[in-house]
Amino acid sequence: MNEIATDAHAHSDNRSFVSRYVFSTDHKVIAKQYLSLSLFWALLGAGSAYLIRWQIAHPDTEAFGWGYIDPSVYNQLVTMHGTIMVFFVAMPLLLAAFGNFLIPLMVGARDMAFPRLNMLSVWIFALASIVLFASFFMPGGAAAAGWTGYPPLSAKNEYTGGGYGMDLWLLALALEFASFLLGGINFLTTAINMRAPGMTLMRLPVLVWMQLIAAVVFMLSVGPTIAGAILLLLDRNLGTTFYAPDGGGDPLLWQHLFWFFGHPEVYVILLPGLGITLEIIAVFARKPIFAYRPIIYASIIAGFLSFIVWAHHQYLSGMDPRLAMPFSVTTIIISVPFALVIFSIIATLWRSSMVFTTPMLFAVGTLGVFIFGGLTGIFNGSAAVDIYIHDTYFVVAHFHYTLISNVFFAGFGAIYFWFPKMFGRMMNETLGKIHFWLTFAFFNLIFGPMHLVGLGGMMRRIANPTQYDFLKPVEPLNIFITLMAILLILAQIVFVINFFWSLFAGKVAAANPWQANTLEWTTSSPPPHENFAETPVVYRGAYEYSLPGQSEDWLPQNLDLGDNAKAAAH
Amino acid sequence: MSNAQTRQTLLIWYWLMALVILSVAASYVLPKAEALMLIFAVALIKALLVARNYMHLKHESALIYAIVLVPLAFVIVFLIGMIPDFVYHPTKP
Amino acid sequence: MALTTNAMTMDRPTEPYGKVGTWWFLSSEIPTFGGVLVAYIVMRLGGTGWAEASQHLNFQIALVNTFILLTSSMTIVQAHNAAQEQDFKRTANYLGLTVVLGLGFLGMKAFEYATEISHGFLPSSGIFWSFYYGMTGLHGLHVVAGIIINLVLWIQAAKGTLAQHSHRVELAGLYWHFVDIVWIFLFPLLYLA
Amino acid sequence: MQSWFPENVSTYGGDVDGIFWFIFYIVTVWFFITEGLILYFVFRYRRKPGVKAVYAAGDTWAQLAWVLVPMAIVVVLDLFIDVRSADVWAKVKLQRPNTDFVVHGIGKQFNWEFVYSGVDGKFGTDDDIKTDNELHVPVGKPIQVILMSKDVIHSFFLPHFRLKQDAMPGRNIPVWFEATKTGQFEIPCAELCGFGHSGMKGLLVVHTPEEYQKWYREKTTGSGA
Repeated sequence: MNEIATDAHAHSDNRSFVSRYVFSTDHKVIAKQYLSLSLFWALLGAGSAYLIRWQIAHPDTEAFGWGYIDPSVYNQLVTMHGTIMVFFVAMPLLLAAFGNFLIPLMVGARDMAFPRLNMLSVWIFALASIVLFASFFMPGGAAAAGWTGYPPLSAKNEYTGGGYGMDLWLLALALEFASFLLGGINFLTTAINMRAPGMTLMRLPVLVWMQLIAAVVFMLSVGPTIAGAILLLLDRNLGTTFYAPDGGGDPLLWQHLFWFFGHPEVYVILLPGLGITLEIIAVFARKPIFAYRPIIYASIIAGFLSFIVWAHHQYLSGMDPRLAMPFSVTTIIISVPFALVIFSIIATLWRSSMVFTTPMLFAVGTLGVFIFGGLTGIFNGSAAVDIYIHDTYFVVAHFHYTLISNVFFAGFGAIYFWFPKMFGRMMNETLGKIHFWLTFAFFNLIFGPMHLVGLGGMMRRIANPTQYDFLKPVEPLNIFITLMAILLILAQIVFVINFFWSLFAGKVAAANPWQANTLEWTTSSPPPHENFAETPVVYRGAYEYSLPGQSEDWLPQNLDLGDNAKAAAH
Repeated sequence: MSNAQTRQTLLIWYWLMALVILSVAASYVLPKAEALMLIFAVALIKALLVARNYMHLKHESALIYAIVLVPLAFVIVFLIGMIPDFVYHPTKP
Repeated sequence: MALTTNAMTMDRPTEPYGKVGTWWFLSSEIPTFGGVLVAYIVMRLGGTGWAEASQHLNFQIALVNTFILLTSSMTIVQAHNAAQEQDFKRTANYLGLTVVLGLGFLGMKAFEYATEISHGFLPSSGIFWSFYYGMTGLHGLHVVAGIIINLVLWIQAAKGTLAQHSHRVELAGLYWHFVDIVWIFLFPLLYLA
Repeated sequence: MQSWFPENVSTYGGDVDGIFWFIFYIVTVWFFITEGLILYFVFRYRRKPGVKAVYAAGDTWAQLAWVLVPMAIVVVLDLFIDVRSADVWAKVKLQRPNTDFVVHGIGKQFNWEFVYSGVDGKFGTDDDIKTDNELHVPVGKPIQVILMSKDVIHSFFLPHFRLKQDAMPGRNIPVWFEATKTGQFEIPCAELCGFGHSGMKGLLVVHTPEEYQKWYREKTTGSGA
C-alpha cells in the first residue's frame, strides 16, 4: 500500500479523468463536489425565497419571472425552501465540503480513513439531490407539509393535494441522512485515529473539534428521524397507522422523533460555522484563540445539552404542558456554553492586530450576527413568551439570524479563506469586500425588521397576510423586507462573478497566503493527490500567533524550533 | 488456544439458548408481571452476553465503550421525555 | 528523533480504523432502533388492546427464529476465530452456515408474515400491527444487509482472497451481532409481553 | 416599540408581554455590551506597523476570569428568566380557573367550528349550538375552549389575547382566556394545515354579558325552532 502511494507521488498522477474528477476517492475532489452541489441548491433555495417574499408582499399578483403563485405552490415553496437550505445547502457546505476538505489536511493525513466510503457518501448525496429535484415535477408537485413534515398533513395526500412529491421528499431525506452518516463515520475515524505524529487532541485546530462534535451529534440524533421517516412512508404507502389517531397512532409521535434530531441538527450546522469563524479570526487577529480548551469543553457540553432540549419546538403542540418547564430550563441554559464561546472570541479580538481581509470581514460579521440570533433565542426558549411568538415571523427571523450567520457569513468566509487552498488561486479582495458589505447590510435589513413583523403576530407560512386586519400595521414592513431580499439575492451575483473569475484568472496563490499556522497551509496550493509529500510532525498547538520572543508573528504547527523553544511554546 | 476460544464461544451459546428457554418457560409458569420482569431482565443479560463476548466489548478501550454507552443514554433520555405524552395523556379522550 | 516521546503519540487510539468506524456506525443504529422501540413501549403502556393483538402472533415461529439468530451469532464468531487462525476453509464453512441461518430466519419470517396476512392481519389492521410490521420489517432489512455482507465474505473466503483483509470478518460479525441484539429485544417486546 | 404588539385584551396578556419585555431589557444590555466591545476592538486593534498582538491564550485563571465571570452572570440571568417565565407559563397553560363556560373549538380544513353545550349543559346532544368560524363569549369571564381537530394539526391563535395552542387530532386540549374588553378579534390558524391555511380565519366576538345573553337566547331559540 505504501509503495503504491509513494509511487503515485514520484511519478505524475496517471489516473483517468473519470477516476480523478467524477468517481474520485480523493477527499479534496469530494469536497469540491459537495461544494458545487450545495451552491447549486443554494440557487434554488434563493429562488424559492424570492417567490415566497414576493407572495407575502404582493399577494396573488404575478411574480416577476414566474407568474401567479398558487396557494398550494406557495406551501411547496415554503417546504422546499426549508428543506433545501437546511439539508442541501447548509449541511453539504459547512460539514461535508469543508469537513471533507479540511479534516485530513488539518490533522496531517493523506486522505480520509475510508476513501471509498467517502465517495459512496457523496454519490448517495447526489442521488438524494436527484430525488429531491425530481420531486418538483411529480403530479401534485413537491412536498407541501412544511420542512418539518408534520403528519397528518404529510401522511395523507388528500390533506395537501400532493402526491409522490411527499414520498420522494421522505426518500431524499433518508438518503441524505445515510450519506451524512457515512460522512460522519469518516470524519470521526479520520480525526481520532489518523492524526499526524504530535497532533494530540488538544493541538487539533478548533474547526476539527467542531466538525467532530457536529458529526457525533448528528450520528447520535439522526436515527429516530430516519426511523420516523420510514414509519411515515409506511403510513403513506402501506396503510399503517403510526401517526393516524383513528387507528391508535399519534401525530405527536412524529414531532418527538423529528425534533429529537431536528434540534441537534441546529448545532450540527452551527458548530462548524463557529469553528470556521474561530479559525479565521485567529489568523487575521494574529493572536491565539482565547481559552481554546474551555471553548472545546463548552462545545462538547452544548452538544450534549442539545439532546435534551428538543421539546422546546413543541411547547404548544399538545405536548404535556408540564414538560415545557424542564425543557425551557435546558433550552435557556444552553446559552451558557455558547456565551463562553462568544466571550472567548471577543476576548481574542482584545489587543489583537487585526487585518480586515474579506474572510475576516465575514468572520467578524458572523460573530456580530450570531450574537443577535443567540439573544433572540432566549425569547423563543422561554415557554411563556413562546406562547405568543411561536410560529410567527419572530421565530423565522431568529433562526435565520442564527443559521444564516453560519451558512451565509461563515460559509462565505470559509470559501474566501480556503479558496486559494482549494483551487490554487486567490479570490478578488475588492469584489469580496463589496460582496460582504452588500450582504451584511441587506441581511440585517431583511431579518431585523422581520422580528417586528413577528411581534405584530404574523404567522409563518401564510400565503396572504393582507387577509388579516391585525396584520395591517406590518404590511409596509413586508414590502420593504421583500425589496431587501431581492437586493440580497442580487448582491450574490458579485460573489458568483468573483468565484468564477478567480477560478480561472485569479492571482496564483502561494502555499500559505495568509501566514496561518495550521497544517493545510504547509502543503502546496492546491495540495497534491495525497496531501503531504511526507507526513508532517506536529510540535505545538494551532494558534501560536504573536508568540513573544519570535521574530515572526506566526509559528506553523510543524516547524521544529529545537528543544528550548519547544519548552516555551507548549 | 484455538480450542479454548471455540469452547468459550460455544459456552456462551449454551447460555444464550438456556436463557431463551428460561424466558419462554417463565411466560408460561409465572404470573404476568413477574414473568415480564424476568423476561426483560433475561433479554438484557442475553444482550450483554452477546455484546461483551461475541462483540469483544470486554476487551475494548474506553473509546469504544463511550461510542456505545452515550447513544444508549440518549435513548433513555428520549424515553423519559416521551413518557408524559404517551403514557399519561390527560388530553386523550 | 527526540520527539518520539510519549506525548507525541499519547492519545491516538490504537484500534484499526475499520473497527472504530463500524462501532461509530452501530452507535448511530442504536438511536434508530432505540427511537422506534421507545415509541412502541410508551405507546403500548398508554394504549389499549395491544396485548390481545399480540396473542395472534405465531409465537413458535418466533421462538425458532430466536434460536436461529442466536446460533448464527455463534457461527460468525467461530468464523472470526477461524479467520484469526488463518484457517480460511473453516472460515468459509462457518460464514456459509451463517448465511444459511440468516436465510432461514428470513424464510421463517416470510412464512410468518404470510400466515398473518392470510388471517387478515395487515399493516393497516391497527397500531400494534403497524408497529409489528414496521419493527420486524426494519429489522428484516438489516438482516438482508447482513446476509449480503456475509455472502460477499463467504465468496472471498471460498476463493481464498480473504487472507489480506481477514479483519473484515470481525466487522461483519459486529454488525451481525447488533442485528441479533435488536432481535433479542424485539422477541419479548412483541411476542412475550 | 410597544405598538408592534396587537392590543392586549386578556387578563394574562400583560404577563406574557411583561416577560417579553423583561427578557428584552436583559438581552438588549448584553447586545450593546458584546457588539459594542466588538466594534470598539475592531476600530482600536487594527494592525499597526511595529505593534504585535498580545499573546494571551486564556490559559490562566486570571485571564479566564474575563470570560468566566460574564458567563456566571449569564447563568444567573438565565435562571432568573426561567423562574419568571415558568410562573407565566403556569398561569396560562396549567392553572386553568374553574369555569362553567366551556366551548369546543374544532379545527378542520379550513375553518373553525365552535360548539356550545346548549341548555342541558352537555355536549353531543341535540340542543348543542354550532357556529362556523364565530366564537361568541362574554367579557370578564374565564372561558375554556377545548380544542380538537377533525383532520390535520391546526393552531388556535388569539393574537390579542397572547394565546396560542395547537389543535391535535386525537387529543382534546383545553385552553382558557378571559377577555377584558369587548370587540371583535381575529382567530388565525398558526400551524400549516394545507393550501387554505392562510385563509383559515375565525372571529372572536366579545360581548358584554347582557349582549351575550341576548345572542345566546337567539341561538337557542333559533336552533329549537
